[in-house]
Amino acid sequence: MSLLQEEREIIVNNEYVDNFDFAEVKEFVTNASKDLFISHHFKNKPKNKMLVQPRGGFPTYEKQFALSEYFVKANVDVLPLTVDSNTRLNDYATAKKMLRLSEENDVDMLNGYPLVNHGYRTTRKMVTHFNKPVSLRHGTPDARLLIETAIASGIFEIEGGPITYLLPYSKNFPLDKAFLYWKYVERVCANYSKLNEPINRESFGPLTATLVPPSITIVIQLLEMLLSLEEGVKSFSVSFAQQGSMNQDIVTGAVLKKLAKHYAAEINCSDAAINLVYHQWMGAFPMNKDSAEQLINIATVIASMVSADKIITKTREEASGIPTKEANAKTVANTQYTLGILNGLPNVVDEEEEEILTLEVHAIMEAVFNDSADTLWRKVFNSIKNGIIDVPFSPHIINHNNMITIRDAQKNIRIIKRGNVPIPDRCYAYEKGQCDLTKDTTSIVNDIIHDIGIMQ
Amino acid sequence: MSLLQEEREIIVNNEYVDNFDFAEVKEFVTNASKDLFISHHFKNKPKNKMLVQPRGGFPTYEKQFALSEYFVKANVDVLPLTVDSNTRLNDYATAKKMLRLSEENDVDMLNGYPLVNHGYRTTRKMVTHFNKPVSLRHGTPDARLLIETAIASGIFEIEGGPITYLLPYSKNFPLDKAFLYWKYVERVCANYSKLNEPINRESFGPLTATLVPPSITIVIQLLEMLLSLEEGVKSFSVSFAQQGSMNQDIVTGAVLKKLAKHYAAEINCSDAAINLVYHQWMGAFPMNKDSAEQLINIATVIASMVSADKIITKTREEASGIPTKEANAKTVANTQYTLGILNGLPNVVDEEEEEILTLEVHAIMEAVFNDSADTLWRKVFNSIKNGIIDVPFSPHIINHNNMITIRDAQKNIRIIKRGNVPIPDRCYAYEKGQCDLTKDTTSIVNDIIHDIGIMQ
Amino acid sequence: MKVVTGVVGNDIHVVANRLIDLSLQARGYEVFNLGVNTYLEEFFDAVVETGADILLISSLNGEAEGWGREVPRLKAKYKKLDDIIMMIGGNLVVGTGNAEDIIPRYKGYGFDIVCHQVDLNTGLDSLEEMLKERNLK
Amino acid sequence: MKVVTGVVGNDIHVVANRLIDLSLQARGYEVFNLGVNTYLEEFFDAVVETGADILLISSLNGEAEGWGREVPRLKAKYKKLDDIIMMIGGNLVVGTGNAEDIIPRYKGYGFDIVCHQVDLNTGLDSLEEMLKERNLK
Ligand code: B12
Ligand code: B12
Repeated sequence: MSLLQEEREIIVNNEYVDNFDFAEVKEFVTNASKDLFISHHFKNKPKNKMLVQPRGGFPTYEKQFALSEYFVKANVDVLPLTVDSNTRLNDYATAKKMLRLSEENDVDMLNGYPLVNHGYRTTRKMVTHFNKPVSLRHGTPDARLLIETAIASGIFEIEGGPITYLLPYSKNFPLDKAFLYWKYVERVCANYSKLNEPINRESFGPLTATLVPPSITIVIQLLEMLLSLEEGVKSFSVSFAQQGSMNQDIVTGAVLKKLAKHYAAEINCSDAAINLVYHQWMGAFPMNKDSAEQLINIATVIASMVSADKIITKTREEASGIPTKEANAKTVANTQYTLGILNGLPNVVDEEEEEILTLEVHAIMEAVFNDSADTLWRKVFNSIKNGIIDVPFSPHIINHNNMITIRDAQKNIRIIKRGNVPIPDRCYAYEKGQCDLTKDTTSIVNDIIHDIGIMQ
Repeated sequence: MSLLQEEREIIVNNEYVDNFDFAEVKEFVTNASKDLFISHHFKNKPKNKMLVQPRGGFPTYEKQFALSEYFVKANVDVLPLTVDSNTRLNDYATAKKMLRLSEENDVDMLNGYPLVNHGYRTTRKMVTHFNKPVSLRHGTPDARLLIETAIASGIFEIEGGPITYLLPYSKNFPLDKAFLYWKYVERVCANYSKLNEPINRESFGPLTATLVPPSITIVIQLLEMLLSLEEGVKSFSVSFAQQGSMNQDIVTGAVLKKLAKHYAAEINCSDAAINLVYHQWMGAFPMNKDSAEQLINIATVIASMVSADKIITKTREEASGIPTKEANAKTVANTQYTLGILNGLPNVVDEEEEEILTLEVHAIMEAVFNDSADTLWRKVFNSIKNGIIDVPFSPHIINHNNMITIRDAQKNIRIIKRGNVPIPDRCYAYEKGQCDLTKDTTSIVNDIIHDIGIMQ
Repeated sequence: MKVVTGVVGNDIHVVANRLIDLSLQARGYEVFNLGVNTYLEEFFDAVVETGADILLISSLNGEAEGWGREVPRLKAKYKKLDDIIMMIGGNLVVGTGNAEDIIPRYKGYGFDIVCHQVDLNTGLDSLEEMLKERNLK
Repeated sequence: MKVVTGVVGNDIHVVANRLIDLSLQARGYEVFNLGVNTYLEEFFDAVVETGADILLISSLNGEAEGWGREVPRLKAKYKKLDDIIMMIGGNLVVGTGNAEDIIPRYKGYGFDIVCHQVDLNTGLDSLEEMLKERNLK
């Protein structure tokens, strides 16, 4: 029995879990409709058509089904399945209890769909019914069981990664374990990819959605991509979220795309398909719902300027709470309309900004590669631990929190304290040069608070 | 008695008109609050702040007052006063009757505010009450009485011109008369401009809002600007409307701004302030009100890319009818929010397109100037009459309607039949080269119908 | 079959008018297009002059209501207009109205077919139906 | 005056928590910040351990309701927690709720101050008022 097989048996041997019939699952994936594979859509969509994917998860099967129905009516391209926060932290007991309360009382006691508790047999009915690709959104450091359940359900896009689903999503889950658990996920995805179209893996670029500079975002995207391709994944999406400055987004998209190709080639994985995903604004939203709609629409314009392959949407109700299915479907319809009428987009290139950002990314990547550990995941692990990678506003105890960023007059995110991150001196001087640093500390702290709320 | 004075007396001697007290009006303008002058705001606004102006006119004083109140609450920069279609064609009798019906029955029987019937004494109360600059939108070939009434009311921005308020707005009003009547308007504006801040004149760039190519729009903007500056106007806004391709809009804005400066200098009027105004989409709107909001929002993004000094807004109810005050105020609030969160706009320059467009405009302008007539207005008159200037979809009998335009794949408006318009051969070849002209006539007609409705 | 068409009153919205002209011709009608800014008298005069079977009026800018009210009085002045099919379409009120209120009102003014914010082709299809019903086609 | 604060349950929204820490310190409190992902027992243990006067709980991700229901049972297990001021704020329901329903419910769970989607500074102002009322400041 292979190591993977052994691990698998331990994982599925869990009191909250369906009894897995792996032979049947293999059969199912092999014969599954191509339409369920987003990798198939990426390959065959018209060049400039951006796929539209909302977010959304409700506790009960009925409500999740109704949500999907609304999305399909609104002309969705990719259906979401967002998992609740208990499942994310493997707390299936609480999830079970809250699911029962939600079913009994017609009030939602969970902020997402508890996939493990529902199980793959039930969920697959919904997925195959709609015959649209489904994307799994979770935020789970140990997602092994979740991903087995997802793929068995017909969900062929898996978001996340050991860094992006840990640093923003956990306080003290052990980072080294996360790498190993995600290694398992990558292998499962790679294995299933051989049966039919590839399973697509997607990294979660938004991170904490709070003043993360593009260099950190890109480095983490590249590293998760490498860790995934290493294990044999053949279709991967790098992503990032709207940052607050249109130009910085365009530059970030260009550099990310260019360097993803470059580093994939370095490990001889140029045969893998690499896609670019853009998230509508992920930070603090305005309470005013009309304003929220303007913000969402602008995000769609920027996504087009960035030439994203997929856009992940928000709703007018973001600031108030889990959105209703109506509000959620409305965004999908609006986004599709907007993409249809956005024409004659100029091709924007900002060479200076691209150069600075490229230098920063290369420098951090080099520092990671230069770590003395034997495997890539250990190098990355060490780099986070010693602050070579540092994510602003991460709640995780391992994260250094020594990098400080603020916005310049154009609302570009700039690094004003680099901490241990090896930002080259020239770039560091450039970044600081854009900002007014003559202010005292109190007003800089006030600026940061203001910068978090720029869209409000 | 000067000629102007004589004409003035004939004009105001009209059974539907207030008895004019010109001495009092002069006194009023001289002492009027600077805040009422948009020219003052253009001069003193922060560099990148675009002024936001909605459209709107209701028949009764009470409803117009309530509309303005809503606008002010929504943080408007410039208030509109849109005049009804009877007043536009000097049909004050019908306007009077419909105003009475509207007042008696609480149903609107007019599509705008009948300014002449209300008179300046009444209207001034409203204008001074809000103490915001007001812009007069009409579409009147003979606007002499209307403008006298407007300025006496405290309305210090006058839209229109002999070409832009005639070719889209009239079937058979004599064009030569329109030039003379507008000459009167320019002089009145120039005279009043000496008393306080300048009265701002604005040309109406959208024309028929239907497949008008940028070269025609720009030529007409420049000519109306020259006709106005010639008479002593010191503050002038050139304008155009969203065309359907972001890049074409950016190019149009850049060329228009550059050439307005150039031609103003040619007649030694570099001392006049020239502003750029952008109209949100003026063509056929989508019936779906949510879609309409996306369209409006995108227009705001493009206006920012174009660096307009003022934006004129539409509403989610455009396709359905005269908008309610609520819908109208909502657009203002949304547009202000959007302008606030739009940051880091890239500076886009498309040299090739700019060059082509500049060549086209220069060629048409030269042809106009080369006309043998003695004055500029007669040269322009002849040029329209012989088709050197040709506006697609003009309802006016004098317009040639021989130019045919369609959209290319990027939705740029391209000239595929130039008629008598002296588009240089190189440019003409370029324009046609962007389009698929192998199709038969029926499918080209179908394409045109489709192109009119691209935003629907 | 002869159709007189145009846009009523001080209304200068010409785009639909151009398309109506094309569509009617494509459907085989003989079209007399008076264009925009056409007063009621001009329409009736043209019908008499051309011996048209159908009068198809457009209104977009909200003036329709005001003109519609004049139709009965004015039409009564003309002899031989009783058999004509009268049709009106476009945007028939100022502001937003709903078809249930609008259609009966305009039928009261003497219109046989009333198309408020109805697509042109749908409108022309209902014209054909009426022609069939009345055995005119 | 001592405050224990943190974000309850499996909730990892840290941004407000960082700002709360700064604001409380700026207002002169001694702050024990347990951070995100803190269970009810940990809060109560920390109050006992530090001898805090105030327990200020945040919840953003919609879990509050589930945890709130546990408060009375759990609090009863601890002695000497009766005088403590209990405060909760953030986004206190899944989906959209309104304050009129939410506040009495959470008061029933034992919270003295309940701030559903209330700005931090407004919330902290009402804390000061309560402290004054109770003559603690
Ligand atoms: C382009 C436009 C203009 C251009 C017109 C250029 C020109 N000469 O044609 C300009 C900018 C000059 C203009 C001016 C004005 N306009 Co205008 N305009 C429009 C706009 C944006 C599009 C019209 C258009 O061309 N549509 C494309 C064509 C193909 O579609 P359509 O006209 O809707 O027609 C379709 C159907 O109605 C149908 N149809 C038409 N007639 C008939 C007849 C029959 C029998 C049938 C079956 C079907 C049918 O066929 C067409 C295809 O399906 C509309 C709003 C909208 N719809 O988005 C406003 C609109 C029509 N305008 C309006 C108004 C009020 C004016 C002004 C008075 C200014 C003002 N106060 O705002 C002036 C008019 C001056 C005058 N004397 O009439 C209002 C009318 C309000 C109302 N009814 O309550 C509208 C609805 C805008 C608004 N919401 O305020 N306008
Ligand atoms: C950024 C963000 C994230 C980031 C968080 C990064 C991090 N580690 O902090 C990421 C992307 C990782 C994330 C993840 C998730 N999120 Co989140 N997130 C947000 C978002 C967009 C902004 C939050 C923020 O930072 N705001 C800025 C800070 C300064 O403001 P604040 O948190 O609102 O706090 C203010 C007040 O509430 C007040 N306050 C807070 N606590 C207290 C206490 C007291 C006593 C007082 C007086 C005041 C007070 O002070 C602050 C300043 O005024 C909000 C939506 C929004 N508000 O716009 C959703 C939101 C909070 N997230 C939500 C959810 C559900 C999740 C997920 C479960 C994913 C999902 N299903 O969608 C996961 C959570 C996983 C988990 N284990 O908890 C929901 C909560 C739903 C609900 N309550 O019904 C929201 C509302 C989005 C939504 N509409 O669905 N999220």
